[in-house]
Amino acid sequence: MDLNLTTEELTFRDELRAWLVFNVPKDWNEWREKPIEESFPYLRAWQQKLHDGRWAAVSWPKQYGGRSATLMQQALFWEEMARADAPPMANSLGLGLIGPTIIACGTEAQKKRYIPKILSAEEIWCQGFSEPNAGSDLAGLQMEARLDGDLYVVNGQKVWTSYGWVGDWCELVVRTDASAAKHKGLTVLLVDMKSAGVEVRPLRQMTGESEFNELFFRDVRVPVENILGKVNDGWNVAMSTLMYERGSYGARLHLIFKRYITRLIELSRTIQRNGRPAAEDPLIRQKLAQCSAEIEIMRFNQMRAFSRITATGVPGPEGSIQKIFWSELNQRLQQIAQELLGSYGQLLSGDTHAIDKGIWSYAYLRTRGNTIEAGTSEVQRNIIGHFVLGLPRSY
Amino acid sequence: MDLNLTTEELTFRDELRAWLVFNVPKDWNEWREKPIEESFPYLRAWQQKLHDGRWAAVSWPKQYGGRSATLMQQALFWEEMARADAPPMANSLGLGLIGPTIIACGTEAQKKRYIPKILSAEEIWCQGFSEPNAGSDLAGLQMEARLDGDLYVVNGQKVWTSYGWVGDWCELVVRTDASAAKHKGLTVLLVDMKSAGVEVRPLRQMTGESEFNELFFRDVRVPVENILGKVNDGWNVAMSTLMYERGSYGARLHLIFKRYITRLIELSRTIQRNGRPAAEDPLIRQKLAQCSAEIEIMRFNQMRAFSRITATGVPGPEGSIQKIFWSELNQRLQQIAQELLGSYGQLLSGDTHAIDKGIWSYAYLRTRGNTIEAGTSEVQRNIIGHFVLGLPRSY
Amino acid sequence: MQFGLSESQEFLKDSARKFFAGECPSAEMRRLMDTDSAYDAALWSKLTDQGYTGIIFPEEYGGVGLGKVELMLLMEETGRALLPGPLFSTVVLAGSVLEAVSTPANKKKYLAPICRGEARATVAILEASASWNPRDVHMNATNGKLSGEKLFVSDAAIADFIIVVARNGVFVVDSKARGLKISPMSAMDLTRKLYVVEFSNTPAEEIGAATDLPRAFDIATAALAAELVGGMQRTLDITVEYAKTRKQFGKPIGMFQAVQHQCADMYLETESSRSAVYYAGWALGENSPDAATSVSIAKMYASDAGRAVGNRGIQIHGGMGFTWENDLHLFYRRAKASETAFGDATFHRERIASMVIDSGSASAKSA
Amino acid sequence: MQFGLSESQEFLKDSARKFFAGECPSAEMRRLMDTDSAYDAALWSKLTDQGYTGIIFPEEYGGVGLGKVELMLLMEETGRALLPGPLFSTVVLAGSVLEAVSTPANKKKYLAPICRGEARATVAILEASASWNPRDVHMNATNGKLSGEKLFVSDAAIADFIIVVARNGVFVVDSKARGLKISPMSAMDLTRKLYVVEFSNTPAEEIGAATDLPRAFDIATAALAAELVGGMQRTLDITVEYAKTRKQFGKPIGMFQAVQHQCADMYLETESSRSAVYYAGWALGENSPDAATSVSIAKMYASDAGRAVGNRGIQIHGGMGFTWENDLHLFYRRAKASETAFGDATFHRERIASMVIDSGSASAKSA
Repeated sequence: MDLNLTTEELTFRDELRAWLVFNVPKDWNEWREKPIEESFPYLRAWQQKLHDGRWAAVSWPKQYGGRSATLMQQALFWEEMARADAPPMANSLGLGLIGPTIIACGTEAQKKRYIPKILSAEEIWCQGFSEPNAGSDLAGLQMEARLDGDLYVVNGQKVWTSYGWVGDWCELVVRTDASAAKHKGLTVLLVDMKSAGVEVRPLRQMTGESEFNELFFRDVRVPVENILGKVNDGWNVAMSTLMYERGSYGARLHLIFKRYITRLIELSRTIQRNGRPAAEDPLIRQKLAQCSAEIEIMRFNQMRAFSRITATGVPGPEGSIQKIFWSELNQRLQQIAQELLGSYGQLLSGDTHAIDKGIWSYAYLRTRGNTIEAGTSEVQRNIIGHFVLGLPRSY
Repeated sequence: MDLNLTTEELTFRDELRAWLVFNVPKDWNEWREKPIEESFPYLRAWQQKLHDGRWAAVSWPKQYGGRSATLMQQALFWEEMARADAPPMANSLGLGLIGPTIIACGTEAQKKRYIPKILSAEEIWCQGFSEPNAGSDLAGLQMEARLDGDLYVVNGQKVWTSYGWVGDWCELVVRTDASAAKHKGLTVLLVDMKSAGVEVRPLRQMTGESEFNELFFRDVRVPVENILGKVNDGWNVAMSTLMYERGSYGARLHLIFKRYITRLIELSRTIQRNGRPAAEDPLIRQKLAQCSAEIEIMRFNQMRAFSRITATGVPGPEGSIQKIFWSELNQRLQQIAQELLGSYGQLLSGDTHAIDKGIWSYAYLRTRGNTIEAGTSEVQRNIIGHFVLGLPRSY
Repeated sequence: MQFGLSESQEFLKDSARKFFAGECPSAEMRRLMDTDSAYDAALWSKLTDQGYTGIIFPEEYGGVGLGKVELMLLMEETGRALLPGPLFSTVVLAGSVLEAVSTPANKKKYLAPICRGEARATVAILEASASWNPRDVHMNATNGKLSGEKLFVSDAAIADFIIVVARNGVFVVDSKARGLKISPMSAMDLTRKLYVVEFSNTPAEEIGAATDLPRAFDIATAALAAELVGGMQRTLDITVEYAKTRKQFGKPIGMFQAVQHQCADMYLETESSRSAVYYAGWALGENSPDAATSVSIAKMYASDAGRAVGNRGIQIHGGMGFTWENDLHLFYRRAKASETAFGDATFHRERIASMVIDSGSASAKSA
Repeated sequence: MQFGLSESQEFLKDSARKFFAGECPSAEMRRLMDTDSAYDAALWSKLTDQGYTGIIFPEEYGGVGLGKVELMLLMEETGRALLPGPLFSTVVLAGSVLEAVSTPANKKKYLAPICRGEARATVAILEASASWNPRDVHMNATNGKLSGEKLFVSDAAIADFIIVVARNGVFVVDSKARGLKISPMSAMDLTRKLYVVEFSNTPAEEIGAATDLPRAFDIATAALAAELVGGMQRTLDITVEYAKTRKQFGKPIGMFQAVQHQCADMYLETESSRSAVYYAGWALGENSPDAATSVSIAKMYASDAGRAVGNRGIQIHGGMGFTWENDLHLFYRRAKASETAFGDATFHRERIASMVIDSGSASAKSA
């Protein structure tokens, strides 16, 4: 056990840190609050810049434009990005999930066709996994793909698609064999979102935003060469995509949460409680301390997990505790924020009296989704129970 | 809605209160701490005295020696007993659970034979329900009863039997039809504990006490006239016994918990925390207040339930929230006691430095059983889910 | 002793439920929440016809003269319907303040129009500190004029008059008074709009002393808790229905204990809040010595339970619970606002502590 | 950066686990807990042979010179085995105090016999206030003599010498000194016995200043948290095994989500405690600026998690978990004692607050 960075890690971090100092756009604060539709070209340009510095996909093999970074280096990447307050990248699903899946499962022709434009943000990718009747039960997907010569004809609906509104391509899971057992008849298709019959609708969330989309497919024709992996092997291809979801990206959560708690501590010095600053109120102190501590423990858990994955080679089901931990911690954190802010906590972005431009009310509502998205807490506990502890399947 | 006592209720309460003033033994404090084996004759005598005043079984019909008390009067009975700090009655299971079951399901001959001696504490009753492999799953009981002429021959084991060590008779659930579906082959027998082949062993709990017993039956012969209810109808008979368990007895919990919290508040005035009395420490104040409030809410819930049962005639599955509420509240209460007492909380009865003779460490450990005994919290939530909310059975 | 509702109480509750279900179903509630004020004159007139605007006030002022338990029942049903508009601000809050602090003449002048459905009103309490502790009110009237700012004032834009809590008294300000400026605040609960009310040398009529406010605020606090109970009940009903019909892994999700036991907890939290609220209503009506404690018990428990029930309901719904189209979040937003209004759980726990620890004991009356 | 154990650390941990499983299985642990002192000379001698009595101390005093992470690993395994006797009191507590406060000469005199397994020792800290705040120590030495009472002193009856924390210094008292009276306390944890130690004009040798104690206490605190981790792991293992084999309603109870998800929570709580403890061990070893904070983080989290894991384990076992014959309650009793010792979660939260709120920030080192 040695928590000091190795020479390689230090070199990687310092090179990145120096690059970011010179390259992170100075005007990000002016764009941050704008609607994503407006800022999207800005984010594309930023990704292009990162790609120019070979920083867009550090985890990818060098031959595909990455740096073959170790997991710890990837974690450092996200930490440094957060520390530098760098904008997000436009094609985050393409870079984080779909590109790696294409590299792992795709043909040479597919890699050549798709990979460069993922890196350059020329083609934005989205993911068509969840359906209205298949949320936790992904094996129950029903979107139909009928083979018609050298084409699949796709019909059905997807929900909870991020970047659907701007997506050029979609990693789509479809059912190609209705007679096979649930997860055995699925196939992954790479679908051009400009195909006839694709309709994208905004899906409004309880926060009021439309971060996600619904996708409707009516007789959409997809050539068979767009199959990713093998026919009827879509379950494994999709699972390998989901595995990347539990990767190093979580490392930046530590800095995001730390920024939250630091700001709350700052606010507690000015907000009055019982005739003195809230920072001196024993109840608030206990809550801020508990939360600060849990944020550190989240990081310790992550670092241990990265070390274990580095040693064993693959992310295991233990990753489920990271998901449970950060999502529930974020909910507790926002609850503490609300207790501290009192009546001000309910004010929305745009209200002149809102503290920090209303981020706290937004975050409070948004965190309710944290224990639902990317595998509900219930599903994560099933995974721990069954795959980690060896208890019989409960569902 | 009218929370004032009616004239009948006031009369009942005042008569009881006056009776208790004159009759509660003055020397109970000298006996309270002694081992139950030693004090048992004392408790028998106390019950006999209550019976002389027709107070031993107020819920029973007048013709059987009770007062046909309403549920609210029964609640008042337990409150007054607690308020007067009266000793418990020796034959509490006989009076509370088994007597009422015999009155409801027994033959005239059985009532005549057993009821008077239950009231007078001449014959102490215990209950043989749980088995090592049938705790939550009562329908899975396996104790075998084979018919041999006009006798049943009983073999098997029971656990968690209160008063087993002193029991003269036992309400025993046995399997009389091994081929019937789980809960259809059960029968209730009234068993003389002095029968050959009955062995009673103490079952030591995590508190160190042996409040419960294990019962072993080896070829125990029970005459068929000792069947309570009908053959193979034992499930319904046993369920009606369990229903009485959720009765008015819970009313006294309010006063017991109130005595706990009052004592903790008192202690908080002398225990120092951060250089001042704990009673002035905001954290301790929040916890004591939360607990005080929940104790009141427990009572409000109970009073509402009593009124509903009085209106509808039968205790319903909603009783499960009382069980969950009091058991989990008692655990929270004892946790607060431990936080308040700090290192002193761990001291056992007999230690000269223990606060209140070590009741707090005992109560802390004992309450772990609260969410297990008389139907685990999990079983209670199943009951609410299925029988109250109409969700499909989860087990 | 009878802790069930009487026949007439059951009737009131049932008819209120039917009335709101008919007059303000989800679609209408959503239409109103998207308007500036969430107020609808036609609906208000129907509420008046039902007697709701005068429910707890004496008949001499045009009220119906019902008790505090009846008020709790009505508010439970407004909570279940997520009724938009100023019923709470006007009737429960302004009405109770007028009844508690003002002279018969002023009751005729201000309370009677409320009962008759002719006036809308609200009460301005909080200042920049947003503290519910009366000590933290700093606004002072000088020569019958008010200056300064009040925040988080519900339904102020459609109030005919605003009752202002100042350090040196309780005042009425006419909505057309000079020097009065009302600007909307943008907040989570879309069905009860909040406003900033600014006064600059605004003429104000003194109607009573701030020392008479606690009882009125206790009524408002208990009523908010009652509303929370209605919201919890509706959240529970919607959730249980969903858990019965939504299938995953080939089974209704309510068959999984992770879901079912959360439903059981929602039931426990809802019923316990209801018991506490009914008790508080009864204690207020009887002027029982434990009335204030019981109000704090109800508000404390319901504040936490309302949030917990909402959290569980959304979680059980999965992605569906996170959508705008599902009503759950609208109840959740109201619960959030009500959790804080008139003191959150921490505030009321401290208030309970001051009653049960500092002053010996003032627990619920036990027989 | 490498947050996994090195090969030699894995080896130490595995061999400790095997050693305790072989030398102190459940039956032996139960035999010892029923003795007066829970101390066994033969077992002590085997611990010494393993080098455990000198694990973190310099080789010049007969120690093994391993690091603080290694100490955490050893203590995790003693926690898993619920090792009875004075290893914590003697080595972790008294040893660390001696190392922190005393001169080389006194280390030779007192620490070396501990390393060699020749002496048992303990530290007397708490007084009647039972406060872990150093300000609340009132005992004073006068002319090399101590008078007064220390409470909750672990393993005092078998200590060859007792280190006493006084207001004006740290003192050593020989177990045979005059005016020393040691009486057993009867407490929940049966495997680590507590005592009242009374001094009346008892001769005491000053060995250092109380100001040097915090680091020693931080080591002891982290080690207790490590022990809690071991207890949690064992509770989890026993419980998962039970949930796989115990059947109700025709299924293993672990198939019910109410049980399975509690097991998942136990896993999360155990692993998170472990991460925090390992980090604290590393930070102590590196003398990292966040060492004190990280110790409080570990103790705070493990104190609460230890109790939660115990509660869940007992609950999942049902009636069986409530029996004396099941080992769970023995771990639960130890966890209860360790939860309070060296400050409970509330104490450490306040300590964290003083570090992260009052003095800006002293959070974990991040790269």
